[in-house]
Amino acid sequence: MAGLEDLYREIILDHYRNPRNRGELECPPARRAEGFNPLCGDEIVIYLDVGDDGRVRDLKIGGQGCSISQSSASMMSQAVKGRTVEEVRTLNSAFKALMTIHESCLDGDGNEVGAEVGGDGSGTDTPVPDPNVSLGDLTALQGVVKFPVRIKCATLAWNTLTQAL
Amino acid sequence: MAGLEDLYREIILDHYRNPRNRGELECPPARRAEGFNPLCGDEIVIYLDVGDDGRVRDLKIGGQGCSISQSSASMMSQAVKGRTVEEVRTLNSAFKALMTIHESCLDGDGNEVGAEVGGDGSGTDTPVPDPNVSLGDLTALQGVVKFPVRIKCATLAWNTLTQAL
Amino acid sequence: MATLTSVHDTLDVARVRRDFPVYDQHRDPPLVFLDSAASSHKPRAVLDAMADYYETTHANVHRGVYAMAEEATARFEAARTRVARFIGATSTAEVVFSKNATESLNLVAQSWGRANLGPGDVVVLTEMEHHANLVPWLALAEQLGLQLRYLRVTDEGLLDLEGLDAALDGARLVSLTAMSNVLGTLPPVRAVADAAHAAGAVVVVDASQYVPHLGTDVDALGADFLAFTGHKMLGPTGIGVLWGREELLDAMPPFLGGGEMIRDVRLDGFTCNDLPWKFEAGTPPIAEAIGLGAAVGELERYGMAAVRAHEVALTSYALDTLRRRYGDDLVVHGPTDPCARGGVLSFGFRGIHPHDISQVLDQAGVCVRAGHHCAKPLMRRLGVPATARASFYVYNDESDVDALADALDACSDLFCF
Amino acid sequence: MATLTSVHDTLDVARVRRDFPVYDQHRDPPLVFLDSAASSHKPRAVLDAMADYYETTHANVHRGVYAMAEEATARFEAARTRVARFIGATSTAEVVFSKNATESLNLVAQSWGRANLGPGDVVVLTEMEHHANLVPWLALAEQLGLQLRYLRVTDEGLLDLEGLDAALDGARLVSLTAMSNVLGTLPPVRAVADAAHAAGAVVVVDASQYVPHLGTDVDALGADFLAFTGHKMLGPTGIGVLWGREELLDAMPPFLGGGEMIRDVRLDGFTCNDLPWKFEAGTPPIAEAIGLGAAVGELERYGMAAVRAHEVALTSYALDTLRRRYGDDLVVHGPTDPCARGGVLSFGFRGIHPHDISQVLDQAGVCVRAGHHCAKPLMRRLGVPATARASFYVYNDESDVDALADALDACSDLFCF
Ligand SMILES: Cc1ncc(COP(=O)(O)O)c(C=O)c1O
Ligand SMILES: Cc1ncc(COP(=O)(O)O)c(C=O)c1O
Repeated sequence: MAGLEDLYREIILDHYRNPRNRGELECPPARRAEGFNPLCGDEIVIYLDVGDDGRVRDLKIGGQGCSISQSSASMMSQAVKGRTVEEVRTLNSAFKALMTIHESCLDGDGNEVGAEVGGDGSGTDTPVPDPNVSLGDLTALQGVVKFPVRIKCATLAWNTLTQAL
Repeated sequence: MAGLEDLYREIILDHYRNPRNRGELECPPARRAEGFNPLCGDEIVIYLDVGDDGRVRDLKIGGQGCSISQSSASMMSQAVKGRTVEEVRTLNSAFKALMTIHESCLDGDGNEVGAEVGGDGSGTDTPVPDPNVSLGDLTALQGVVKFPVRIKCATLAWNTLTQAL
Repeated sequence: MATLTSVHDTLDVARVRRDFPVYDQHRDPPLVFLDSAASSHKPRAVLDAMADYYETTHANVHRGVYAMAEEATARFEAARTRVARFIGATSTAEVVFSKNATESLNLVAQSWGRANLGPGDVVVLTEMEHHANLVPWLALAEQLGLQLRYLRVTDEGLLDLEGLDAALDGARLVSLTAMSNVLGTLPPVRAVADAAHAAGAVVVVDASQYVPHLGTDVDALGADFLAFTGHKMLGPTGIGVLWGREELLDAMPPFLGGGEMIRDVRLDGFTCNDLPWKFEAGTPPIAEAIGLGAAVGELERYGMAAVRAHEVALTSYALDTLRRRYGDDLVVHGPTDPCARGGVLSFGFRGIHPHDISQVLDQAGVCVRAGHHCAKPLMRRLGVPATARASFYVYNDESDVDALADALDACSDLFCF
Repeated sequence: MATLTSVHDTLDVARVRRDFPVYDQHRDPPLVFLDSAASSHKPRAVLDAMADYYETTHANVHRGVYAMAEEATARFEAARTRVARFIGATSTAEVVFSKNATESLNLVAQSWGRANLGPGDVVVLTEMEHHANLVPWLALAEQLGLQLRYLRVTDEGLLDLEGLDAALDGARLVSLTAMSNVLGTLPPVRAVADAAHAAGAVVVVDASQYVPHLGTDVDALGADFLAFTGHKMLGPTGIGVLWGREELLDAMPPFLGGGEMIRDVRLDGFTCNDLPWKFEAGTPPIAEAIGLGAAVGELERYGMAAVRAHEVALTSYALDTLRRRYGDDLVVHGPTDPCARGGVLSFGFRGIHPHDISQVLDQAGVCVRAGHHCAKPLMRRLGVPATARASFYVYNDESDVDALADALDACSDLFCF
């Protein structure tokens, strides 16, 4: 069994205790998106303000949830501010790749059909990590992969961000 | 396991080889009823002619089925001819009782609720044998009880007769 | 009550545990399983009954002449008889095997509902229902234009009977849980049923949490339909039960179509089989029914009175222990009287998210559920996004409660600052 | 075909039997099981996978944070992945677990059907369908006012393609079996599917008898939906599968409502979960899915090519043996070419009623089915009230055929005069 220290890294607990960018933005100009985890009821609200230059001018986060979903949202908010929409998408893919369990040897017969389980459990998307993207603090979340149930907590903010984009 | 000789008594095979009262009657005055076994597709057609005196004047049997359903119908036709409707009903009850499995000790706790399984598998009727009714040749069919699947074959003719009455 | 009252008035948990292979494992830390409200573990008798069936006499039921198929049918139908007796049903014709309680409730909604309800008709539910007793009615309401009304839940987590008469005015059907899977609340089913009957409504009881834990008698409850599920009562997955009054089931159109449920099929139509098979389309869960029959056997052996007494005692111990150790830092939702509730404790603790609680407890081997427990409307009513939930069954004892209480300390250490 | 072709090109039946506990019994006379088309026996690997699950890590799936529930979910979803791969599905989102093939077909009829069909719309079936692929459409036709058309069966028991174009004119959906459970016929599913697609119809394939016996690839078959059932393919009772194309499943309304299939529930409505869970209401057949996954593993180990080759050889031997011994006194329905059919032999023998045949054979330990095999319209087409049916699987060999042939003599002795 993976230990709690893999999951609850200090930086994660820090973001949970002191969430960055909490609040609301006026809509419009900001866009608002809501996401929730059907299995546990966690809710995230994202307010996204993209400037005319195509960069994320501001981003605020509302809602409630567990330490993983809250800290993931907080870290995300820091990571995307000031980035172009294109950069945000790349970051999103990189994060999803981090959150993906590769089970290509599920029963050892080398047949890859259906052998990868999408990180968010949807069983459909199989993102490929891009070695050129740096995730910074967000890599602290990679221990979550050892606790598959919590992956949806970690990806909730990102999926909601995708809706807002 | 019960032996085949319990099921296929000589008298049963005789009625199967030489079915009595096969044929049709004109309706009206006769009444016609059809019955079939949903599990195997056996079909019985009964033509019943009850006289003004309330006695079965004539009865003919059509349809097709296995040795048990056919011989049971044939024996029944002999047994009910000339009887009053009331007598036929009594005979019917007696025959149903013969065909009933009593499992009152199903799991030995003495609780009788739902512990009897109706002979025709419907799980609802639990007829009680009447010691004063003589079933004659029909008792040859009692070996059928050891082969529960065939009980419905044996009772098919009787259930169809009930409809016609 | 038609239940067999046991000579024991409580359970010897150490002995009971020996019946459950899951406790034979050498786990470190040892297993502290407190999630039976989601699904119970299975005693050896249940696993053996299914294995023996498969290893000696499996064959498709109801259609085979040969002895092995006959034996399979006999075991399958004997399980139905046992289940019928366990809930006080008078006839096996009233006991339909489904795949789970959810299917049982959908069956009533779709079959009885479509045949008997139309635009504007009123169906009464409660705010404390499991999604299984909400979504089928929400879907039906959309399909037929029904009006849904909800009995409220009080702040103490009881069913609010204040609005009962108004809600029942013109109601055609009332469907309610006999025990909340979140609060442990035992609503006064009989009183609601009597009022509902007086108002001319049919009464559906979701007994998924009730049948496993309290002696059940369908007549005493006043139910017209009763739904429950095998896997919460020591039985296997893949099987549920719908009991219904024979006149009602008889008059209902079939639910699913296929083999088993028909009398005759022609290219232009079909006729239905007798009860209960009319509602059992296709090959039934044969081994699962046999397993459920064995589960009923084990529950009868323990005695439902003893099961209930044990759970009341354990719930009482848990409420006391948690209050003593954590005071107001730990909030248990639902009734405070252990005799007025089942052994299901949903709680909040020091503002820590239930997911995190469950995760940390797991490290100590303590299995509790975290989330909305398939009762989102009730979560909204309680004003929480989720709860942590510990639930008890025959194999739990005081040591499990102590382990839970101890492990909660570790949660504080990690998250409270 | 996406199936894993085995290095063996046939089976060592004596070894295979050692995998099946039912053959460990000391039965006198020994078991001659020839009724796998009704339900197959289960290998040890399947029973062990389920027992191990229950004994070590059972918990309700998808909702638990603790490790045991996570492991239960992982095993359950791994089974889905295996099943998906076994039938050549590209995504696990397309693999829905149901309780049996019958439910899978009802799901398509009710969910796709109600959303897409209306009065006068044409649905095309065949005369050789099992009731499971007739009754759901008959019921839907009555509910929605559909027009049903049937592809005929030729005197040789083949699907008559003569009327295909006419039948497809204006058709919205075609549902047909990939292998007849009575005749063994393997209709040209791909050809029918291509024609159906050209006519704008959706294609449902009842593969209940196909998936257990032939390597299956949903794309090669041209199916839009594929239904099959666990208990006929070495798996447990209580589980079936519906595969469907993702776009179609995505656009369909839910079937049953309850836990698991929802994203959110409010007192006035609900939203659905993602595929495949949208169609899995309530606690799923967890152990059964795990057992089915293990069954797929065994079939892959044998190799579906070997399974098929074995059955063709055995069918050929059986047709020869019966013809040699009984000539025209024994009529086998369906195709005479063993390569054009599955290992299912429905027969009539010297005018003896199938019930009596089966009864007498049973005395010799030979288990065959007697009756209409849930295909009454086909019985009418064949002009018989019932047939006796012997069917083969991986554990059968020539000795079983010989035992059948020998036992038929006893039938003659008793009934022919
Ligand atoms: C061709 C065919 N379709 C459907 C079914 C139905 O399968 P189940 O009874 O498992 O739903 C069967 C078997 O009974 C079958 O042979
Ligand atoms: C009160 C209640 N009703 C219904 C259900 C649904 O049972 P199942 O998921 O077995 O259908 C549950 C359990 O999940 C429950 O607790």
